[in-house]
Formats: sequence, structure tokens, C-alpha cells
Amino acid sequence: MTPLAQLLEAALFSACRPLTAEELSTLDQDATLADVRVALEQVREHYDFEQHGVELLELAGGYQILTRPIHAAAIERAQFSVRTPKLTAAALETLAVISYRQPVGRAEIEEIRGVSAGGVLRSLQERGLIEVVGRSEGLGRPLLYGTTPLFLELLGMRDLADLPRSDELTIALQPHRASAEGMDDAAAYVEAES
Amino acid sequence: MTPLAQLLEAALFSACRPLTAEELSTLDQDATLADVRVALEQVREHYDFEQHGVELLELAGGYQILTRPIHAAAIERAQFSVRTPKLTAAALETLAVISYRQPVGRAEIEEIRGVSAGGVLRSLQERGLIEVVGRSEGLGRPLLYGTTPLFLELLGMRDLADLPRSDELTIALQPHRASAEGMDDAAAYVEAES
Amino acid sequence: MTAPEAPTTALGAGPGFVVQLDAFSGPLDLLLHLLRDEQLEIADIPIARIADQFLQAVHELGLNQAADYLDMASRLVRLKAQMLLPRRSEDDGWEDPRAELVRRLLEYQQIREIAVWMGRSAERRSEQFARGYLPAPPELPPPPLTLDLMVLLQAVERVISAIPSPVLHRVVARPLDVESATRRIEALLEERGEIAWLDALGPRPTIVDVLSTLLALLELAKRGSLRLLQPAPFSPMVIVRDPAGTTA
Repeated sequence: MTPLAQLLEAALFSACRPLTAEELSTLDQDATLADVRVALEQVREHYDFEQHGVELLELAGGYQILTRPIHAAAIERAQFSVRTPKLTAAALETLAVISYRQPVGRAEIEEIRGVSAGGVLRSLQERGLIEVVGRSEGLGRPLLYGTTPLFLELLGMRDLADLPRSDELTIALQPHRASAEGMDDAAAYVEAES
Repeated sequence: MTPLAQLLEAALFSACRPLTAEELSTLDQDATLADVRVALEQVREHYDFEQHGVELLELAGGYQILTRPIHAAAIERAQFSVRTPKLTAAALETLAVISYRQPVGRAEIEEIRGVSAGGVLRSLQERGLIEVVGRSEGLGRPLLYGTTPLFLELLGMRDLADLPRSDELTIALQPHRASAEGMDDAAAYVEAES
Repeated sequence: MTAPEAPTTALGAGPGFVVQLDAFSGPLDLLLHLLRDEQLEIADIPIARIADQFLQAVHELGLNQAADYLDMASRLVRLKAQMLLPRRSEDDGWEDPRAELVRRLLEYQQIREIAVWMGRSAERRSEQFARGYLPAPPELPPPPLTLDLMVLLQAVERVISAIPSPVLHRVVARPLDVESATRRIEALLEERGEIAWLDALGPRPTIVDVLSTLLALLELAKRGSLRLLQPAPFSPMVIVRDPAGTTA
């Protein structure tokens, strides 16, 4: 490996989170961002070509070295490392709403899921998967939530564009706005009738 | 690398402590201790021969993968392994009470948060976010705390008036606020009458 | 009903209809489950049937998030009633009362699909471990503390929401103004010699005025400046100047 690739490998080893190319480029002032990307590619290819037990992945906007999935079972059995606990259905649904609608307020999340969301929001915040990203202009100026880089990390995604597009889902939905109008119509109808 | 060497690399990478050859041999029941030692030697040689940024060392009776000392200075300078310190939830909540109620005594903070505040107050003081601004006239003349200029600086605020007014906060300050107003009225009444 | 920790609970809705107690993440989830179980189209929900099944399920499951489920139950019952209303002619812009529910169900179903996708992604990612052993952090000056307003405001709201209920002992000092009342009574008696209780109170008296006046009257009576008379039981009190008192 080249000296820069070596340095990058060492840095990625020493960090406990994904590092961006920009961050990595601060390691060596002579290295351009392009140099860093070339060297990272070299590391990645080396791991693959030489069949290392680890691989270099692009995650949450950065790069991270992780063990290959094939070794997970053996490592877990030997109890050298444990998997992150699974998210509950409520947590996943809430994350699903937030990741697609962000920035989004609690009321909208509750409307979509049909249940109150206070507890889930708090625990997702405590786990660092969502954060407050602003406040709405609406009544009471409610807090608006968005997902964090840790959310991407947890799901092994590079960025939010890795989420399935809505046209890739089996159920095709009309655009959000149109359906909101539909809802108003329905509400108006109910009022008129009742 | 051989499949066993791969597995050992993955296990050493993911474990939080050095692993002995005996421990490592539990990963694969078909592997003898001798096989494990051969595979470890293979990993070590590979790291050296291919000039990796990391090396396999035998330390404290076990094996571990560590970054090479030559990269230490650059990595330390970049501070990837240190996350920017964040305040704990307890510290934030205490700070929240002080910022809105200052000057405020420990007893009132504890009453509002429902937990003892001694440790948190000390650490906030050490970090320069709050300071003693006086003593109450009450029993025992307790210390009163307020926020510091550093607090404003960190929040990017000119002065405390930049904090959102409590009536702009989402959650019903209502019962609380209404009573506070009531108290103000009462105070005004007393002043007008006396 | 079985204990909450019972692993499964049979619903009488159909053969082999067995659901996990904690299997539902909300009323929409339960509703989707009922529809799927009956192999019904979301777009054409037989409201009457599904409403009955929903009510039964909520009842039998003793769902702990009852409020959310009861809210949905009442919506369904309302829809059921609306579906019975005579329908205007088809081309008269008749809007299906189920439209909103259908929209919500479709939307929720989509969220569920994404949630499943996310669960799988997280599962895959959890099979890859990051580096476990990290050497002790170097002795460097700590990086600058970070704090931002949003984080602080969240803390403010956490504090506020954690306050159980405001326990407020409102002790208001409302000083009684006996002196003014005394002067007012004395002035009135100087003028008329005999006044009624209501005269002594003055116009639009507050509770404080009433108390102040009462105390002033008692004090003046004690001093002998006036006499308090009640001509008949329950008749209004009459305040009379006491000649002996004034001359004294």
C-alpha cells in the first residue's frame, strides 16, 4: 500500500465512526481530496482482492472499516462482539416517517402512525438516531425532527438517497399534497353530512 | 488470506480486548491451536509485507491489531477518536432551568427537575457555563446561580433576551405560565396597595 | 381475558385467527391485519364488517394504548353510520366517506413497507462489526464544547414535560386597609349620624373592602365611637354615632 493509503487505513482503524474524505484529507496536508479518494479506493480494492476479513464501506457520508457479514455468526458465538439490538416496530415506523418527511413534527408522525409518539421520539433521540432540526412556523411552533448520521450508520446507508424511492415501493401513493387535499375534501364532506 | 486468517482478522478487529490464541480457536471448531497460530502468523506477515497501516501485536498474553506508531502523531492531531464532548441530558436540563429562572438556587432547580443537582451544578461551573451570582435572602442564604457569557457565546446569542420566550415553547407551559402570570398580578397588586 | 403476558390470544373472528398480543404497533396496524386476514381490498373496505371486527379485537386484546384504538374505533363506527345514509345519485359528486381512511391506510401501509426495509437494512448492518478495541485516547486538550440552542430548548421541554403537575401554593398578601375604612365611616357618621351597612362599604366593594370595613366597625365600636344595632333578626345592620364616644 502507498504511504497515504497506509495512513488512511490507520486513521480509519483508530476511529469509532465513519470518517469523511474531507476529514481524512486533514491527515496529510500535501494530499488533495482527489488523492484521498484514490488511496481509499486502493485500500478497498486491497481488502477485496486479498480477501481480508474486513472491508471498507461508504457509510453515513463517510468511510468505515467493518468486518464482513460472513464472520458475524462465528464472532457472536464466541462472544467477542454483540450485534446492536433490534429496533422495535414502533421505532422503525417512526424512523420511516421521519426519514421521508423530514423535517417533520410530532403531530404529523402521530397522524400517519395513528398512535401517540412521545415515548418513541424520546427514545430515538436518546439513542441519537433522530434530532431536533428546527421548529415549525405553525401554531405553538412545534419542534421538527430529522434523522442523524448515526441513523444512516445503523442502517448501513451512505446517505438518505439510499432509501427506497416511493415508486420502488409496492404501493404507489399519490403525491403527498394531493392526498392531503383529498383528506380535506373528506373532512368537508363529513361536516356537510353530519 | 486463508479463510481462517480472515476469520481471525475479523474477530480481532471487532473485539474490545486482546484475544488469546485459545480464545481465537473457539471461533472455528475444526481449527486446532496450531492452525490458529499459523493463521495469526500469516496475518502478521501480510500486514508487514503489504505495508498496512496496522500491525498484529502480541500483548498482555493476547493478540491485537493496532495502528503503527508512525501514524500516531497525524491521527492524534486530527482527533478522530475523540468525539466532541456534549453535555449530558442532566446537564442540559439543569442549564435549561438556570437559563430561564436565573438567579436561581439549588433547591428550586432540584424541585423542578425532581433530582439532586449538586454534581451537575459543580460540573457546569467547572465548564464555565454557570456561575454563582449571589445569595438568596432565604433561610441559610443559599447560593444563586446564573449563566455566564461563555454560555451565550456557545449558543451564539448576544444576550439572554435572545432565548425564546417561554410562551414560544411547544409543550404546554400553560399551567405553569398561567400561574406565573397570576403571581405577577398578585405581586403587582401588593405593590400598588402597599 | 388472559393475562397480558400470554404469548398469543385467539380472536373469534375466524378460524386460525391468532394474533400476538404485542404484534400491533397501532390501530392502523390492527386494521391492516384484519383486512389482510380477510383478504379484503383496502380501496373497498366493508366498513360495517371491519368496524365490528375492530371493536371486538380491541375489546378482546385489552390494548394498552387504548386511547389510540378507541379513537379509531369511534371513527369506524361513525363511518359505518355514514355508509348507511342514502347516497345521492352516482354522478352527483358523491364522495366516499371511506376516502380518508383509505388514504391513511395506504399511506400507513407504505410506511410499514419502508419500516420493514429499514429493519432488514439494520439487520444486515448489524452483521458487520466496527472496530472494538480502541486504545486510550491521547492526552490532548479537550476539543471545544459544543452546545446549540435546539439542544438546550429540547432540554427545556424535557424539564417542563417532566414536571408532574404544578403544585402551587398561591399565598397572596392582600393587605386590609382598615385605616381608610375607619376614616370613611367616621366621615359618613359626621354627616348623617346613622348609616346602613351598605353605605359604610362604599361603592363596588371588594372582599378586601368588606373585611376592612367590618374590622373598622368593630374597632370603632370597641373604642365607643359608634354603636352597631340590628333592629330585628336578619334585618340590615344599622350604624349609629355614639354621642358619648364622639365627645370623649
